[in-house]
Amino acid sequence: MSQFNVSIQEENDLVILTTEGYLNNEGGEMISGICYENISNGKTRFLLDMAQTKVVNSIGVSILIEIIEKLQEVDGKLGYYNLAPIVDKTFKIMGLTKYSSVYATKEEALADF
Amino acid sequence: MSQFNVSIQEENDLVILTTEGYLNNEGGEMISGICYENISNGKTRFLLDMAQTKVVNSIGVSILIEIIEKLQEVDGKLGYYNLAPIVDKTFKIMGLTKYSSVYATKEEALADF
Amino acid sequence: MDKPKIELKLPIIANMELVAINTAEVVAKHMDLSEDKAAEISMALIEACINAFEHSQAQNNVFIHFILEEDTLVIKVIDQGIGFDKSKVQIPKIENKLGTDERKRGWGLQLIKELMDTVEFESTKEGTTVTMTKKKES
Amino acid sequence: MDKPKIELKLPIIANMELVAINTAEVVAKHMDLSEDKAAEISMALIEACINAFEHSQAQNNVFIHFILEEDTLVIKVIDQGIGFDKSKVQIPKIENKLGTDERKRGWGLQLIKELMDTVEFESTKEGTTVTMTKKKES
Ligand SMILES: Nc1ncnc2c1ncn2[C@@H]1O[C@H](COP(=O)(O)OP(=O)(O)O)[C@@H](O)[C@H]1O
Ligand SMILES: Nc1ncnc2c1ncn2[C@@H]1O[C@H](COP(=O)(O)OP(=O)(O)O)[C@@H](O)[C@H]1O
Repeated sequence: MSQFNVSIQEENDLVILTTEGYLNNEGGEMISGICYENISNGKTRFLLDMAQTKVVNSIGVSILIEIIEKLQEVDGKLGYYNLAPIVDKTFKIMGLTKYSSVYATKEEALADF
Repeated sequence: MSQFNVSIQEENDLVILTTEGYLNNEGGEMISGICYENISNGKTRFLLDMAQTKVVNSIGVSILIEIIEKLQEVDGKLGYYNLAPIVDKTFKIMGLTKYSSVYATKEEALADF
Repeated sequence: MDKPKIELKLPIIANMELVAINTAEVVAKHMDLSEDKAAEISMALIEACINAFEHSQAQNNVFIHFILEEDTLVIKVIDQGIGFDKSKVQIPKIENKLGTDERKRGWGLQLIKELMDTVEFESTKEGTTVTMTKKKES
Repeated sequence: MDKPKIELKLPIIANMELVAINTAEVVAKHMDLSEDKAAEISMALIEACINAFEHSQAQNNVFIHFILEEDTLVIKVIDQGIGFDKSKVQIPKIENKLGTDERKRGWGLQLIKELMDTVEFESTKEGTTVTMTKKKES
Protein backbone atom coordinates (compact mmCIF):
# COMPACT_ATOMS: atom_id res chain seq x y z
CA MET A 1 0.00 0.00 0.00
CA SER A 2 1.21 3.49 -0.74
CA GLN A 3 -0.43 6.68 0.43
CA PHE A 4 1.83 8.78 -1.77
CA ASN A 5 2.79 9.23 -5.40
CA VAL A 6 5.00 11.60 -7.28
CA SER A 7 5.43 12.28 -10.99
CA ILE A 8 8.29 14.13 -12.64
CA GLN A 9 8.42 16.61 -15.47
CA GLU A 10 11.31 18.67 -16.82
CA GLU A 11 10.86 22.16 -18.22
CA ASN A 12 14.11 23.62 -19.56
CA ASP A 13 16.52 23.10 -16.71
CA LEU A 14 13.85 22.93 -14.08
CA VAL A 15 12.57 19.74 -12.42
CA ILE A 16 8.88 19.84 -11.48
CA LEU A 17 7.59 17.17 -9.11
CA THR A 18 3.84 16.72 -8.80
CA THR A 19 2.93 15.07 -5.51
CA GLU A 20 -0.23 13.21 -4.64
CA GLY A 21 -1.36 12.02 -1.22
CA TYR A 22 -0.01 12.00 2.31
CA LEU A 23 3.52 13.43 2.59
CA ASN A 24 4.89 11.16 5.30
CA ASN A 25 8.29 9.55 5.81
CA GLU A 26 7.88 7.38 2.74
CA GLY A 27 6.64 10.28 0.62
CA GLY A 28 9.48 12.52 1.72
CA GLU A 29 11.99 9.86 0.76
CA MET A 30 10.41 9.43 -2.65
CA ILE A 31 10.87 13.16 -3.25
CA SER A 32 14.42 13.30 -1.89
CA GLY A 33 15.43 10.23 -3.89
CA ILE A 34 14.36 11.95 -7.10
CA CYS A 35 15.97 15.25 -6.13
CA TYR A 36 19.30 13.68 -5.16
CA GLU A 37 19.48 11.75 -8.39
CA ASN A 38 18.78 14.91 -10.38
CA ILE A 39 21.28 16.92 -8.33
CA SER A 40 23.99 14.37 -9.14
CA ASN A 41 23.03 14.88 -12.79
CA GLY A 42 23.68 18.59 -12.45
CA LYS A 43 20.14 19.85 -11.86
CA THR A 44 19.77 22.54 -9.19
CA ARG A 45 16.26 23.97 -9.46
CA PHE A 46 13.24 22.05 -8.18
CA LEU A 47 9.56 22.92 -7.93
CA LEU A 48 6.88 20.92 -6.12
CA ASP A 49 3.27 21.08 -7.27
CA MET A 50 1.47 20.06 -4.06
CA ALA A 51 -2.16 20.60 -5.08
CA GLN A 52 -2.98 16.95 -4.43
CA THR A 53 -1.24 16.78 -1.06
CA LYS A 54 -3.72 17.89 1.59
CA VAL A 55 -1.98 16.17 4.50
CA VAL A 56 1.66 16.16 5.61
CA ASN A 57 3.55 15.18 8.73
CA SER A 58 6.64 16.73 10.26
CA ILE A 59 8.79 13.73 9.32
CA GLY A 60 7.95 14.16 5.65
CA VAL A 61 8.54 17.90 5.84
CA SER A 62 11.86 17.41 7.66
CA ILE A 63 13.06 15.52 4.59
CA LEU A 64 12.33 18.63 2.52
CA ILE A 65 14.65 20.47 4.94
CA GLU A 66 17.33 17.92 4.12
CA ILE A 67 16.81 18.67 0.44
CA ILE A 68 17.12 22.42 1.11
CA GLU A 69 20.40 21.74 2.89
CA LYS A 70 21.72 19.67 0.00
CA LEU A 71 20.65 22.38 -2.47
CA GLN A 72 22.53 25.04 -0.50
CA GLU A 73 25.74 23.11 -1.28
CA VAL A 74 25.14 23.35 -5.03
CA ASP A 75 23.68 26.86 -5.01
CA GLY A 76 20.31 25.39 -5.92
CA LYS A 77 16.72 26.36 -5.23
CA LEU A 78 13.52 24.70 -4.00
CA GLY A 79 10.01 26.09 -4.45
CA TYR A 80 6.39 24.99 -4.00
CA TYR A 81 3.04 25.98 -5.42
CA ASN A 82 -0.63 25.10 -4.95
CA LEU A 83 -0.20 24.50 -1.22
CA ALA A 84 -3.22 23.69 0.93
CA PRO A 85 -3.53 26.36 3.66
CA ILE A 86 -2.50 23.92 6.41
CA VAL A 87 0.59 22.85 4.45
CA ASP A 88 1.52 26.48 3.94
CA LYS A 89 1.07 27.11 7.66
CA THR A 90 3.18 24.08 8.56
CA PHE A 91 5.98 25.23 6.26
CA LYS A 92 5.87 28.64 7.98
CA ILE A 93 5.94 27.19 11.49
CA MET A 94 8.86 24.91 10.62
CA GLY A 95 10.75 27.76 8.94
CA LEU A 96 10.98 26.31 5.43
CA THR A 97 9.64 29.54 3.99
CA LYS A 98 12.87 31.30 5.04
CA TYR A 99 15.01 29.02 2.85
CA SER A 100 12.66 28.05 0.04
CA SER A 101 9.83 29.80 -1.79
CA VAL A 102 6.07 29.36 -1.73
CA TYR A 103 4.11 30.48 -4.81
CA ALA A 104 0.37 30.64 -5.27
CA THR A 105 0.38 29.26 -8.80
CA LYS A 106 2.62 27.54 -11.32
CA GLU A 107 2.78 30.72 -13.39
CA GLU A 108 4.01 32.70 -10.42
CA ALA A 109 6.60 30.06 -9.66
CA LEU A 110 7.88 29.85 -13.23
CA ALA A 111 8.17 33.62 -13.45
CA ASP A 112 10.52 33.62 -10.48
CA PHE A 113 12.48 30.43 -11.18
CA MET B 1 -23.82 20.21 10.02
CA SER B 2 -25.00 18.77 6.78
CA GLN B 3 -23.36 15.92 4.89
CA PHE B 4 -25.60 16.47 1.86
CA ASN B 5 -26.50 19.13 -0.66
CA VAL B 6 -28.68 19.24 -3.72
CA SER B 7 -29.05 21.83 -6.49
CA ILE B 8 -31.87 22.07 -9.01
CA GLN B 9 -31.97 22.87 -12.68
CA GLU B 10 -34.80 22.75 -15.18
CA GLU B 11 -34.33 21.77 -18.80
CA ASN B 12 -37.55 21.97 -20.83
CA ASP B 13 -40.00 20.02 -18.74
CA LEU B 14 -37.36 18.01 -17.00
CA VAL B 15 -36.11 18.57 -13.45
CA ILE B 16 -32.44 17.74 -12.90
CA LEU B 17 -31.20 17.43 -9.33
CA THR B 18 -27.45 17.41 -8.73
CA THR B 19 -26.61 15.74 -5.43
CA GLU B 20 -23.49 16.12 -3.37
CA GLY B 21 -22.40 14.08 -0.36
CA TYR B 22 -23.81 11.26 1.73
CA LEU B 23 -27.32 10.22 0.70
CA ASN B 24 -28.74 9.41 4.12
CA ASN B 25 -32.15 9.97 5.67
CA GLU B 26 -31.71 13.73 5.60
CA GLY B 27 -30.42 13.69 2.02
CA GLY B 28 -33.27 11.50 0.84
CA GLU B 29 -35.77 13.88 2.37
CA MET B 30 -34.16 16.87 0.71
CA ILE B 31 -34.59 15.13 -2.64
CA SER B 32 -38.15 13.98 -2.01
CA GLY B 33 -39.16 17.42 -0.76
CA ILE B 34 -38.03 18.95 -4.03
CA CYS B 35 -39.65 16.22 -6.13
CA TYR B 36 -43.00 16.39 -4.33
CA GLU B 37 -43.14 20.14 -4.71
CA ASN B 38 -42.40 19.84 -8.43
CA ILE B 39 -44.91 17.02 -8.85
CA SER B 40 -47.60 19.19 -7.34
CA ASN B 41 -46.62 21.82 -9.91
CA GLY B 42 -47.21 19.34 -12.68
CA LYS B 43 -43.70 18.10 -13.30
CA THR B 44 -43.33 14.35 -13.87
CA ARG B 45 -39.82 13.70 -15.13
CA PHE B 46 -36.83 13.80 -12.77
CA LEU B 47 -33.15 13.07 -13.27
CA LEU B 48 -30.51 12.80 -10.55
CA ASP B 49 -26.87 13.58 -11.31
CA MET B 50 -25.14 11.61 -8.56
CA ALA B 51 -21.49 12.07 -9.56
CA GLN B 52 -20.69 13.71 -6.21
CA THR B 53 -22.49 11.12 -4.10
CA LYS B 54 -20.04 8.32 -3.37
CA VAL B 55 -21.83 7.02 -0.29
CA VAL B 56 -25.48 6.16 0.34
CA ASN B 57 -27.41 4.23 2.95
CA SER B 58 -30.53 2.12 2.58
CA ILE B 59 -32.66 4.67 4.40
CA GLY B 60 -31.78 7.36 1.89
CA VAL B 61 -32.35 4.99 -1.02
CA SER B 62 -35.69 3.84 0.41
CA ILE B 63 -36.86 7.43 0.09
CA LEU B 64 -36.10 7.23 -3.63
CA ILE B 65 -38.42 4.21 -3.70
CA GLU B 66 -41.12 6.39 -2.17
CA ILE B 67 -40.54 8.91 -4.97
CA ILE B 68 -40.84 6.15 -7.58
CA GLU B 69 -44.16 5.14 -6.02
CA LYS B 70 -45.43 8.69 -6.11
CA LEU B 71 -44.32 9.07 -9.74
CA GLN B 72 -46.20 5.91 -10.73
CA GLU B 73 -49.40 7.69 -9.70
CA VAL B 74 -48.77 10.55 -12.12
CA ASP B 75 -47.25 8.44 -14.89
CA GLY B 76 -43.89 10.04 -14.21
CA LYS B 77 -40.33 8.90 -14.52
CA LEU B 78 -37.15 8.87 -12.42
CA GLY B 79 -33.61 8.37 -13.74
CA TYR B 80 -30.02 8.66 -12.54
CA TYR B 81 -26.64 9.19 -14.14
CA ASN B 82 -22.98 9.29 -13.10
CA LEU B 83 -23.48 6.67 -10.41
CA ALA B 84 -20.49 5.41 -8.44
CA PRO B 85 -20.20 1.62 -8.95
CA ILE B 86 -21.29 0.87 -5.37
CA VAL B 87 -24.35 3.10 -5.72
CA ASP B 88 -25.26 1.35 -8.95
CA LYS B 89 -24.85 -2.02 -7.23
CA THR B 90 -26.98 -0.91 -4.28
CA PHE B 91 -29.76 0.25 -6.62
CA LYS B 92 -29.63 -3.17 -8.34
CA ILE B 93 -29.76 -5.12 -5.08
CA MET B 94 -32.68 -3.05 -3.82
CA GLY B 95 -34.53 -3.36 -7.13
CA LEU B 96 -34.73 0.31 -8.05
CA THR B 97 -33.34 -0.47 -11.48
CA LYS B 98 -36.57 -2.32 -12.31
CA TYR B 99 -38.69 0.79 -11.82
CA SER B 100 -36.32 3.61 -12.68
CA SER B 101 -33.45 4.04 -15.14
CA VAL B 102 -29.70 4.22 -14.71
CA TYR B 103 -27.71 6.00 -17.42
CA ALA B 104 -23.95 6.24 -17.77
CA THR B 105 -23.93 9.91 -18.77
CA LYS B 106 -26.13 12.97 -18.91
CA GLU B 107 -26.25 12.73 -22.71
CA GLU B 108 -27.51 9.17 -22.55
CA ALA B 109 -30.12 10.17 -19.98
CA LEU B 110 -31.36 13.16 -21.97
CA ALA B 111 -31.63 11.08 -25.14
CA ASP B 112 -34.01 8.73 -23.39
CA PHE B 113 -35.97 11.21 -21.28
CA MET C 1 2.61 -11.37 16.29
CA ASP C 2 -1.02 -10.68 17.08
CA LYS C 3 -3.24 -9.71 14.19
CA PRO C 4 -3.52 -5.91 14.06
CA LYS C 5 -6.86 -4.81 15.43
CA ILE C 6 -8.51 -1.41 15.36
CA GLU C 7 -11.33 -0.71 17.77
CA LEU C 8 -13.84 2.13 17.65
CA LYS C 9 -16.29 3.11 20.36
CA LEU C 10 -18.94 5.36 18.86
CA PRO C 11 -21.66 7.37 20.57
CA ILE C 12 -25.14 7.13 19.11
CA ILE C 13 -25.30 10.46 17.31
CA ALA C 14 -26.02 11.37 13.69
CA ASN C 15 -23.66 10.19 10.98
CA MET C 16 -21.22 8.34 13.23
CA GLU C 17 -21.25 5.56 10.64
CA LEU C 18 -19.02 7.89 8.61
CA VAL C 19 -16.31 7.49 11.24
CA ALA C 20 -16.58 3.74 10.75
CA ILE C 21 -16.30 3.88 6.96
CA ASN C 22 -13.47 6.40 7.03
CA THR C 23 -11.59 3.91 9.15
CA ALA C 24 -12.53 1.07 6.82
CA GLU C 25 -11.09 3.07 3.93
CA VAL C 26 -7.67 3.42 5.57
CA VAL C 27 -7.73 -0.25 6.52
CA ALA C 28 -8.69 -1.33 2.99
CA LYS C 29 -5.84 0.72 1.57
CA HIS C 30 -3.44 -0.73 4.11
CA MET C 31 -4.50 -4.26 3.13
CA ASP C 32 -4.31 -3.37 -0.54
CA LEU C 33 -7.94 -4.27 -1.21
CA SER C 34 -9.40 -3.16 -4.53
CA GLU C 35 -11.49 0.01 -4.66
CA ASP C 36 -14.60 -2.01 -5.44
CA LYS C 37 -14.12 -4.22 -2.42
CA ALA C 38 -13.40 -1.20 -0.25
CA ALA C 39 -16.67 0.41 -1.37
CA GLU C 40 -18.63 -2.79 -0.74
CA ILE C 41 -17.18 -3.06 2.75
CA SER C 42 -18.10 0.56 3.47
CA MET C 43 -21.68 0.08 2.29
CA ALA C 44 -22.14 -3.07 4.39
CA LEU C 45 -20.57 -1.36 7.38
CA ILE C 46 -22.90 1.62 7.05
CA GLU C 47 -25.90 -0.72 7.14
CA ALA C 48 -24.62 -2.64 10.16
CA CYS C 49 -23.93 0.63 11.97
CA ILE C 50 -27.28 2.24 11.28
CA ASN C 51 -29.03 -0.95 12.43
CA ALA C 52 -27.10 -0.78 15.68
CA PHE C 53 -27.93 2.91 16.03
CA GLU C 54 -31.56 2.71 14.94
CA HIS C 55 -32.91 -0.64 16.06
CA SER C 56 -30.83 -1.83 18.98
CA GLN C 57 -32.29 0.76 21.36
CA ALA C 58 -28.90 0.66 23.05
CA GLN C 59 -28.45 3.60 25.41
CA ASN C 60 -24.71 3.65 25.36
CA ASN C 61 -22.20 3.08 22.60
CA VAL C 62 -21.66 0.94 19.54
CA PHE C 63 -18.34 -0.87 19.15
CA ILE C 64 -16.65 -1.64 15.87
CA HIS C 65 -13.65 -3.91 15.55
CA PHE C 66 -11.49 -4.32 12.47
CA ILE C 67 -9.24 -7.39 12.54
CA LEU C 68 -6.63 -7.36 9.81
CA GLU C 69 -5.87 -10.96 8.89
CA GLU C 70 -3.34 -11.89 6.25
CA ASP C 71 -5.86 -12.37 3.44
CA THR C 72 -9.16 -11.36 5.05
CA LEU C 73 -10.64 -8.34 6.74
CA VAL C 74 -12.94 -9.21 9.65
CA ILE C 75 -15.32 -6.54 10.95
CA LYS C 76 -17.48 -6.81 14.05
CA VAL C 77 -20.27 -4.36 14.83
CA ILE C 78 -21.38 -4.78 18.43
CA ASP C 79 -24.32 -3.19 20.19
CA GLN C 80 -25.67 -3.71 23.69
CA GLY C 81 -29.29 -3.34 22.68
CA ILE C 82 -32.41 -5.49 22.66
CA GLY C 83 -31.35 -8.01 20.00
CA PHE C 84 -33.58 -9.53 17.31
CA ASP C 85 -34.54 -12.82 15.72
CA LYS C 86 -33.00 -12.98 12.29
CA SER C 87 -35.29 -15.80 11.19
CA LYS C 88 -38.27 -13.46 11.57
CA VAL C 89 -36.82 -10.89 9.17
CA GLN C 90 -38.43 -11.13 5.73
CA ILE C 91 -36.48 -10.87 2.52
CA PRO C 92 -37.56 -7.55 0.99
CA LYS C 93 -39.05 -7.33 -2.51
CA ILE C 94 -39.60 -4.01 -4.20
CA GLU C 95 -42.62 -5.42 -6.13
CA ASN C 96 -44.42 -5.96 -2.83
CA LYS C 97 -43.68 -2.49 -1.61
CA LEU C 98 -44.64 -0.30 -4.55
CA GLY C 99 -48.26 0.79 -4.52
CA THR C 100 -48.90 -0.91 -1.19
CA ASP C 101 -48.84 0.19 2.42
CA GLU C 102 -45.74 -1.85 3.09
CA ARG C 103 -42.87 0.08 4.66
CA LYS C 104 -40.35 0.93 1.96
CA ARG C 105 -37.48 -0.12 4.22
CA GLY C 106 -35.86 -3.45 5.11
CA TRP C 107 -32.82 -3.88 2.83
CA GLY C 108 -30.02 -3.46 5.35
CA LEU C 109 -29.37 -7.12 6.15
CA GLN C 110 -29.85 -8.09 2.52
CA LEU C 111 -27.24 -5.57 1.40
CA ILE C 112 -24.76 -6.77 4.02
CA LYS C 113 -25.19 -10.37 2.85
CA GLU C 114 -24.80 -9.52 -0.82
CA LEU C 115 -21.82 -7.25 -0.38
CA MET C 116 -19.68 -9.26 2.05
CA ASP C 117 -18.18 -12.75 1.71
CA THR C 118 -19.56 -14.06 5.00
CA VAL C 119 -21.90 -12.60 7.63
CA GLU C 120 -22.87 -13.98 11.03
CA PHE C 121 -25.29 -12.63 13.60
CA GLU C 122 -25.17 -13.36 17.30
CA SER C 123 -28.12 -11.77 18.99
CA THR C 124 -29.49 -12.06 22.51
CA LYS C 125 -31.49 -9.80 24.81
CA GLU C 126 -28.12 -8.33 25.80
CA GLY C 127 -27.27 -7.17 22.32
CA THR C 128 -26.19 -8.04 18.83
CA THR C 129 -22.83 -8.76 17.23
CA VAL C 130 -22.60 -8.77 13.45
CA THR C 131 -19.39 -10.38 12.18
CA MET C 132 -18.67 -9.90 8.52
CA THR C 133 -15.66 -10.77 6.42
CA LYS C 134 -14.19 -9.84 3.08
CA LYS C 135 -11.41 -11.80 1.41
CA LYS C 136 -8.62 -9.98 -0.36
CA GLU C 137 -8.87 -12.27 -3.39
CA SER C 138 -12.04 -14.09 -4.35
CA MET D 1 -26.75 14.01 28.82
CA ASP D 2 -23.12 12.90 28.78
CA LYS D 3 -20.88 14.63 26.31
CA PRO D 4 -20.57 12.48 23.19
CA LYS D 5 -17.22 10.70 23.17
CA ILE D 6 -15.56 8.72 20.41
CA GLU D 7 -12.77 6.34 21.32
CA LEU D 8 -10.23 4.74 19.00
CA LYS D 9 -7.81 1.96 19.88
CA LEU D 10 -5.13 1.80 17.20
CA PRO D 11 -2.43 -0.79 16.64
CA ILE D 12 1.08 0.50 16.01
CA ILE D 13 1.29 -0.05 12.26
CA ALA D 14 2.05 2.30 9.40
CA ASN D 15 -0.26 5.23 8.69
CA MET D 16 -2.77 4.53 11.48
CA GLU D 17 -2.71 8.27 12.17
CA LEU D 18 -4.90 8.52 9.06
CA VAL D 19 -7.66 6.67 10.92
CA ALA D 20 -7.39 9.30 13.63
CA ILE D 21 -7.63 12.26 11.25
CA ASN D 22 -10.45 10.72 9.25
CA THR D 23 -12.37 10.51 12.49
CA ALA D 24 -11.41 14.07 13.38
CA GLU D 25 -12.79 15.20 10.04
CA VAL D 26 -16.24 13.71 10.69
CA VAL D 27 -16.23 15.14 14.21
CA ALA D 28 -15.21 18.60 12.99
CA LYS D 29 -18.03 18.55 10.44
CA HIS D 30 -20.48 17.38 13.10
CA MET D 31 -19.44 20.27 15.37
CA ASP D 32 -19.57 22.69 12.44
CA LEU D 33 -15.93 23.74 12.83
CA SER D 34 -14.40 25.74 9.98
CA GLU D 35 -12.31 23.94 7.38
CA ASP D 36 -9.21 25.74 8.58
CA LYS D 37 -9.73 24.63 12.15
CA ALA D 38 -10.45 21.09 11.01
CA ALA D 39 -7.18 21.01 9.09
CA GLU D 40 -5.24 22.40 12.07
CA ILE D 41 -6.74 19.77 14.35
CA SER D 42 -5.80 17.04 11.87
CA MET D 43 -2.21 18.23 11.60
CA ALA D 44 -1.80 18.43 15.39
CA LEU D 45 -3.40 15.01 15.78
CA ILE D 46 -1.03 13.47 13.22
CA GLU D 47 1.92 14.78 15.18
CA ALA D 48 0.62 13.52 18.51
CA CYS D 49 -0.09 10.12 16.96
CA ILE D 50 3.29 9.68 15.31
CA ASN D 51 5.00 10.65 18.56
CA ALA D 52 3.03 7.96 20.34
CA PHE D 53 3.87 5.47 17.60
CA GLU D 54 7.51 6.44 17.15
CA HIS D 55 8.83 7.53 20.52
CA SER D 56 6.71 5.90 23.19
CA GLN D 57 8.15 2.43 22.54
CA ALA D 58 4.75 1.16 23.59
CA GLN D 59 4.29 -2.46 22.65
CA ASN D 60 0.53 -2.43 22.52
CA ASN D 61 -1.93 0.16 21.29
CA VAL D 62 -2.46 3.87 21.19
CA PHE D 63 -5.78 5.30 22.35
CA ILE D 64 -7.43 8.39 21.00
CA HIS D 65 -10.45 10.03 22.60
CA PHE D 66 -12.57 12.75 21.06
CA ILE D 67 -14.82 14.54 23.54
CA LEU D 68 -17.42 16.74 21.86
CA GLU D 69 -18.17 19.62 24.20
CA GLU D 70 -20.67 22.31 23.35
CA ASP D 71 -18.13 24.82 22.08
CA THR D 72 -14.85 22.91 22.27
CA LEU D 73 -13.36 19.73 20.87
CA VAL D 74 -11.10 17.92 23.34
CA ILE D 75 -8.73 15.27 21.99
CA LYS D 76 -6.61 12.92 24.08
CA VAL D 77 -3.80 10.82 22.62
CA ILE D 78 -2.74 8.17 25.11
CA ASP D 79 0.18 5.77 24.92
CA GLN D 80 1.47 3.29 27.45
CA GLY D 81 5.11 3.84 26.58
CA ILE D 82 8.23 5.13 28.33
CA GLY D 83 7.18 8.77 28.75
CA PHE D 84 9.42 11.81 28.40
CA ASP D 85 10.39 15.02 30.12
CA LYS D 86 8.90 17.88 28.18
CA SER D 87 11.20 20.44 29.83
CA LYS D 88 14.17 18.70 28.21
CA VAL D 89 12.78 19.10 24.69
CA GLN D 90 14.43 22.01 22.87
CA ILE D 91 12.53 24.46 20.71
CA PRO D 92 13.64 23.71 17.14
CA LYS D 93 15.18 26.39 14.91
CA ILE D 94 15.77 25.75 11.26
CA GLU D 95 18.81 28.10 11.29
CA ASN D 96 20.59 25.77 13.70
CA LYS D 97 19.81 22.72 11.63
CA LEU D 98 20.84 23.77 8.13
CA GLY D 99 24.48 23.08 7.33
CA THR D 100 25.06 21.40 10.68
CA ASP D 101 24.97 17.84 11.95
CA GLU D 102 21.81 18.55 13.93
CA ARG D 103 18.96 16.15 13.29
CA LYS D 104 16.47 17.84 10.97
CA ARG D 105 13.56 16.68 13.13
CA GLY D 106 11.91 17.95 16.29
CA TRP D 107 8.92 20.07 15.27
CA GLY D 108 6.06 17.84 16.38
CA LEU D 109 5.39 19.35 19.80
CA GLN D 110 5.91 22.85 18.41
CA LEU D 111 3.32 22.27 15.70
CA ILE D 112 0.80 20.90 18.18
CA LYS D 113 1.22 23.98 20.39
CA GLU D 114 0.89 26.42 17.51
CA LEU D 115 -2.10 24.74 15.90
CA MET D 116 -4.27 24.00 18.93
CA ASP D 117 -5.80 26.37 21.50
CA THR D 118 -4.46 24.49 24.53
CA VAL D 119 -2.14 21.49 24.97
CA GLU D 120 -1.22 19.59 28.11
CA PHE D 121 1.17 16.70 28.60
CA GLU D 122 1.01 14.16 31.39
CA SER D 123 3.95 11.84 31.14
CA THR D 124 5.26 9.17 33.49
CA LYS D 125 7.24 5.97 33.06
CA GLU D 126 3.88 4.32 32.44
CA GLY D 127 3.08 6.43 29.41
CA THR D 128 2.03 9.76 28.02
CA THR D 129 -1.31 11.50 27.62
CA VAL D 130 -1.49 14.54 25.39
CA THR D 131 -4.69 16.54 25.88
CA MET D 132 -5.36 19.20 23.30
CA THR D 133 -8.36 21.42 22.70
CA LYS D 134 -9.77 23.56 19.94
CA LYS D 135 -12.55 26.09 20.47
CA LYS D 136 -15.30 26.46 17.92
CA GLU D 137 -15.03 30.24 17.95
CA SER D 138 -11.85 32.08 18.89
N1 LIG E 1 -28.64 -4.46 15.68
C1 LIG E 1 -29.97 -4.72 15.69
N2 LIG E 1 -30.65 -4.70 16.86
C2 LIG E 1 -32.00 -4.95 16.87
N3 LIG E 1 -32.72 -5.22 15.77
C3 LIG E 1 -32.10 -5.26 14.57
C4 LIG E 1 -30.70 -5.00 14.46
N4 LIG E 1 -30.37 -5.12 13.17
C5 LIG E 1 -31.49 -5.42 12.49
N5 LIG E 1 -32.55 -5.50 13.32
C6 LIG E 1 -33.95 -5.86 12.95
O1 LIG E 1 -33.94 -6.40 11.65
C7 LIG E 1 -34.83 -5.68 10.80
C8 LIG E 1 -34.31 -5.64 9.40
O2 LIG E 1 -33.17 -4.82 9.34
P1 LIG E 1 -32.68 -4.27 7.96
O3 LIG E 1 -32.66 -5.38 6.98
O4 LIG E 1 -31.38 -3.58 8.18
O5 LIG E 1 -33.77 -3.24 7.47
P2 LIG E 1 -34.28 -1.88 8.09
O6 LIG E 1 -33.22 -1.36 9.00
O7 LIG E 1 -34.49 -1.02 6.90
O8 LIG E 1 -35.53 -2.22 8.81
C9 LIG E 1 -34.96 -4.31 11.45
O9 LIG E 1 -36.14 -3.67 11.11
C10 LIG E 1 -34.87 -4.65 12.93
O10 LIG E 1 -36.13 -5.07 13.41
N1 LIG F 1 4.53 10.13 23.34
C1 LIG F 1 5.88 10.27 23.57
N2 LIG F 1 6.57 9.32 24.26
C2 LIG F 1 7.89 9.44 24.48
N3 LIG F 1 8.62 10.48 24.05
C3 LIG F 1 8.01 11.47 23.36
C4 LIG F 1 6.61 11.41 23.08
N4 LIG F 1 6.28 12.52 22.40
C5 LIG F 1 7.42 13.23 22.24
N5 LIG F 1 8.47 12.61 22.82
C6 LIG F 1 9.87 13.11 22.91
O1 LIG F 1 9.90 14.48 22.58
C7 LIG F 1 10.79 14.72 21.49
C8 LIG F 1 10.27 15.83 20.60
O2 LIG F 1 9.14 15.41 19.90
P1 LIG F 1 8.66 16.19 18.63
O3 LIG F 1 8.65 17.64 18.94
O4 LIG F 1 7.38 15.61 18.19
O5 LIG F 1 9.79 15.97 17.54
P2 LIG F 1 10.29 14.64 16.82
O6 LIG F 1 9.22 13.61 16.94
O7 LIG F 1 10.51 15.08 15.43
O8 LIG F 1 11.55 14.27 17.55
C9 LIG F 1 10.91 13.38 20.77
O9 LIG F 1 12.13 13.27 20.07
C10 LIG F 1 10.81 12.42 21.93
O10 LIG F 1 12.06 12.26 22.57
